[in-house]
Amino acid sequence: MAYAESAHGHDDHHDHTPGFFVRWFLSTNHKDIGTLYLVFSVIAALIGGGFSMWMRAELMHPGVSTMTLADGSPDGHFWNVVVTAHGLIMVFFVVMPALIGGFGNWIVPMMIGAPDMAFPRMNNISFWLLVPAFILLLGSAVIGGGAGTGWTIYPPLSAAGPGGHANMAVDMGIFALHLAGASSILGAVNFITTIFNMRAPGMTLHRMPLFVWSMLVTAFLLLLAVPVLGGAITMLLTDRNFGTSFFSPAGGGDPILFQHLFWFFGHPEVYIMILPAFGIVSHVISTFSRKPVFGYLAMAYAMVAIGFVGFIVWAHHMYTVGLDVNTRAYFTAATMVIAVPTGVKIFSWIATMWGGSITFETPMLWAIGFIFLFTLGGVTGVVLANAGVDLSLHDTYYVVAHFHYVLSLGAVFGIFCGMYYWMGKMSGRQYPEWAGKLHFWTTFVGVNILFFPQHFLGLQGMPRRIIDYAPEFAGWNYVSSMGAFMTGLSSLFFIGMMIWTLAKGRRVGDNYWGEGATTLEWTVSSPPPFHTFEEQPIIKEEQAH
Amino acid sequence: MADSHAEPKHPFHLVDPSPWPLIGAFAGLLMAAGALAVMHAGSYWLLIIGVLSVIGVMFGWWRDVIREAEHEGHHTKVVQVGLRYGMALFIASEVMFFSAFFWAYFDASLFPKEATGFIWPPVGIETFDAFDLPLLNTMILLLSGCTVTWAHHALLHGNRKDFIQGLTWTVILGAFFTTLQAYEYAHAAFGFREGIYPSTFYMATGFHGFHVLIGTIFLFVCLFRAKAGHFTDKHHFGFEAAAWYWHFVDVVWLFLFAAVYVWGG
Amino acid sequence: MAIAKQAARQAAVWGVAAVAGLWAAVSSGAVWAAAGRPTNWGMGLQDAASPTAQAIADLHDILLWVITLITLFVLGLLIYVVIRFNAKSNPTPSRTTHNTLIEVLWTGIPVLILVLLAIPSFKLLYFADTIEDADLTIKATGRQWYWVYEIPEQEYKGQKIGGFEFESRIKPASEIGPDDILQLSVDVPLNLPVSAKVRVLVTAGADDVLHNFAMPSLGLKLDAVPGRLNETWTLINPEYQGTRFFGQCSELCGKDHAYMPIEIRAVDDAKFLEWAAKAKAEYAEVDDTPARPAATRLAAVSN
Amino acid sequence: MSSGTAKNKRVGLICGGVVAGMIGLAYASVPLYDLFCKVTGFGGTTQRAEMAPGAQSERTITVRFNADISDSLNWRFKPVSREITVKLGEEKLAFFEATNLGAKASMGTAVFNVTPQKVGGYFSKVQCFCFEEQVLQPGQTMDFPVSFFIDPEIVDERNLDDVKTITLSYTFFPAKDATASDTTASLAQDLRERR
Repeated sequence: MAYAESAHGHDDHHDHTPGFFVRWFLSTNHKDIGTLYLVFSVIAALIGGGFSMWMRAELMHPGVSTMTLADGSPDGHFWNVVVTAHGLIMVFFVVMPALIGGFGNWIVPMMIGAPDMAFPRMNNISFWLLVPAFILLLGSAVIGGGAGTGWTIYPPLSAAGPGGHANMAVDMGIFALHLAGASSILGAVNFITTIFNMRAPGMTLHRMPLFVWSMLVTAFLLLLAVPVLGGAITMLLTDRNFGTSFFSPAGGGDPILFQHLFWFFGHPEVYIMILPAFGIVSHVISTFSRKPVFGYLAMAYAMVAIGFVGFIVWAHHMYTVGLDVNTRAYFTAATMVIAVPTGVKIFSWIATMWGGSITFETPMLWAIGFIFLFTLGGVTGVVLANAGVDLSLHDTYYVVAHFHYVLSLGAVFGIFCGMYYWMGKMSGRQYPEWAGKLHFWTTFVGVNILFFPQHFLGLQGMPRRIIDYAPEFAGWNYVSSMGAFMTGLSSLFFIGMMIWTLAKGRRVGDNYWGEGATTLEWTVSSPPPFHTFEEQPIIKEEQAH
Repeated sequence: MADSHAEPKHPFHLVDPSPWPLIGAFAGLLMAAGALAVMHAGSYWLLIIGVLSVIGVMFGWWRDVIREAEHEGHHTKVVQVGLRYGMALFIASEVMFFSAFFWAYFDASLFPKEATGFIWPPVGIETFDAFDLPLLNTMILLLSGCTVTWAHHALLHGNRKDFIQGLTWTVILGAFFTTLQAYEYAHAAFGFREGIYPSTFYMATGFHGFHVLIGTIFLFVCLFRAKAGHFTDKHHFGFEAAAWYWHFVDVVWLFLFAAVYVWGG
Repeated sequence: MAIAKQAARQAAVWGVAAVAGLWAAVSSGAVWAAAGRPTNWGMGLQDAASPTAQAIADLHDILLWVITLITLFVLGLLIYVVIRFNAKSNPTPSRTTHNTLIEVLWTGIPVLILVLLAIPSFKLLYFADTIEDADLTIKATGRQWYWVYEIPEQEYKGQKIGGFEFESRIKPASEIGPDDILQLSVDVPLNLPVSAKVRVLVTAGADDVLHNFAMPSLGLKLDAVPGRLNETWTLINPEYQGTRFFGQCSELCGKDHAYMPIEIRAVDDAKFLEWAAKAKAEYAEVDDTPARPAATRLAAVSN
Repeated sequence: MSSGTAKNKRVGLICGGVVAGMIGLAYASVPLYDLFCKVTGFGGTTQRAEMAPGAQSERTITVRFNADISDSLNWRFKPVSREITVKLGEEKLAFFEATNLGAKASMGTAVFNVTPQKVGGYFSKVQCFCFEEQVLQPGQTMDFPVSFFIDPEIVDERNLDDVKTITLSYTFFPAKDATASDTTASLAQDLRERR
């Protein structure tokens, strides 16, 4: 604690920023930690996205070209490792850190007029735990041939028994998830406490900006879902290493139990990834329509409803394991219910635009793109919700297309949307508008070319997670790969543009979006001072939304 | 730094930069690497270093927290409310953690038709008599719940002597519980690896036991602090958090006792 | 202003027509679909060759229409809003934030649509789960990385058949003939009679991992779980006699997950019986002969 | 301070009362639990039926048998007869047969399930060899009898009207090493072996 002593030694003035090491490694500042999260997420995205490019390159033509063993025969295990790493990295180390750690940390305290998060020091360990977790995860992809279990890590494939993974890779993956899970739980505690305890005077829950609402619901989902995953992977760990029988039928256990536990976490997890994007999109739509959000309360409670229903639909990922027909009927019905609050949100966004005076700056393009693509991903979800139809579609590329439409084109569009919306606020510098628009259009076209044909592949019966396919699937796979490369290039362009912006971008003032941007972060300078809201603002009107 | 601001215009605690999160995260990595070494190389030293560094970080971190609370006056009323939220939410997540093990237990015991031949406990498993040692343990934990409440009331009334006495009894009872649990494990008629019953039994009671240990240490630290003159009738959240945690551990045990020992025995 | 509006309307109409046309083509599926196998550039489900697959296709058609219309509706609204309410067309934004009627409508109508969709959905679900008595029982066991098919001893069309099992593995590229499909053809396909109700038992090797027995054209997809038997059924419609059906393992099962296809040949009864007799002679016979006759056992246990 | 002492006494009394109540409840829980089980038919051991009610209906169901075995057990494991037809409620006896083909004695343990999934609750076994660990000497053949009946209440379930055949499936696994009962010692041993 030499540092803390010395910090007290000199008398800092009001907005003193600590030195480089202290500022970025020992941080207790929500904005700096948010920046760390965003940088981390970009680095992880390069790796996770790189894996996806490699996969699409491999799938471009029938036959195995790059992922081969020394003798030129296909290395199916390596393929599985890449699939696994791509999934886990994108979920735990790209989307969650960007939306929750990055934007959540940056924006939530500012939106509620708080000087920082409730537990600034804990906030920092939430970030730093991700680094060892990521190291372990990358290790799990390399050591002992890697873990080729899929991100769902179903036993017996993930168990240590015959046909499974006897070496250390899966254990490393499990510990990676333990650390990332601890990070998420601590983060969730921090967000909920911040939102409940640190709102500026006058900001009642019903005056809270929708992004804050989305983070509140997300944090509750994390708090309640992630520990269940923790328990499940702990049992997997003891099954693997200490001879317990939770998931081994030989000892009276049940491999299906793991799937239940995993999806009890896994389904809320997908909402954890999409809800913050909902929040961002709401603000962007409202800002550029120059209108307050339509149906604010319905919007907020739709998210609460989605969060709640998210906990009672998990087995729709398991329609083909041999569940009782009545159970499948229940999960079909419950799953379809999700469409209702989701529909409310889609229509409310459009209604927000209705009657507005809309301008189409880059963030607005991403938001509109989000609404359309999320709708598309949502309706294929309604198809998949039907246990009967799932007999044809389960574990095919239709599912891959569906969840990439809601996550890759939903959550990731949300990330880009937030990036363009708040970039100027966070850095004080603005990206060139033409570049943002170019990035949007190339990505929009690219991802649709990438994922739309996958619906056709799925309907035609192509299973997911295969390294090679029949020549009959060649056509659409080629198209899909082309879309992937376009998206990849577009993403590299984005990173280049962001670096350029940080160095040379045009400087901007407090509120560079004008009258439409009404939340509190627009009342402080861009970038905001090291400590915002030394004096808490007082919220009188319903200006918050 | 917060204390060096001329006068904060808000009641929140802006914490100084701290090395503990960074060190703590990598201590976690060390611990995970140590566990891997144990599982795949049979070597314990890395795990020991990992665990010790995690404990070291906890010590340093919480020492800072205590200093900020006791000596630097950062824990205003509002900050204390935040701490309450934090602890309650943490306990909520712990509940969900245990729910995974209860899920495994009930999955195996309520629907034993697939694997264990409709029978729970499975044939060949000699379970504990719930109304022997487990009942005694239940009584011990319930009693410790009472003593901790006694301590709390004494503290609220400024009765330091009773406070310390109640806390001491709680710690002793907690340690006694752990001892009895260890005795029970040592005399169990089934090994950890003998199928689904021992798996669920040891996992659920083992993680509970681990939480008892944590709770006991937490209370023990509170006892030390109490002796050092910490805690006033108005400001004693550290103790309250320990008490909440203890009650949580207590409730988990009641569920374990009812579900695993009585119903499942 | 008026021109902009008109142009918008026209654009919207054309857009809707184009997309609807495309999707209608997809939903009819006839152009691209083939029985039992995928088609290059195919956009719809494979031809339905069993009652369940037909029911799935029917429900999928309904769903496809509904979701297409919903998506187009949302797209139409977005296009309209973008054109009608951009800053040029509408310089002064309204401040409307509530309209109870419309909020009730957009909650209520989706509920109604979902309830309506649930009816055929449940019908399909229970139909696919209903097993009247089967004419034939087969068992598929998933293993890393091939399938083992067993025809247990049974009577089919008055003839005693079965009592054998055989392994079915992917056909290597070097042996692929003109009628085969690379990646999907197997060395020894399973033969099944058309018009017969077949009970399909699926499991995985006791020491194996999860697999999934999937045959898109027959509407079959069921997990193979070690230590657990799952059951489903199928019936190949008579017009598909002679068709070769191709499917693949559909649950990640390790290194060669992509290389454990499933091939079923639909044949008539006579050919099936012939095949079964030949197969019994050729493949490792399942040794079903008990060590002692059953009668002596009964005596021994009846206590 | 005097009021404080009085209050402490009250707290003490309440605590004592709670403890006494808990003891009482804990002891009462056994009869209460038995009562609960009797009323609801719910509980750990009640799913194994003690006795079949006898033939109750003319409806018959064919029960087929399926046997699977782990590769690591060098046994032959087969049902003796492929199928049996039973009337609802009628108790029947079926046999599986296992032979140890290896040169060493080995221990197996079986798990079972029935298909279709939905009839699971109506298939009652009176006696079985389910989870018990079975040792077979080299060359030894052992019979495994299963006696079972179909719950006549199956007629009340419209959803099960289509069920005419039930498959009873057993899978034999090698038994987990029973000697490894001492947790910590064997754990360490195992870890050393692994290395």
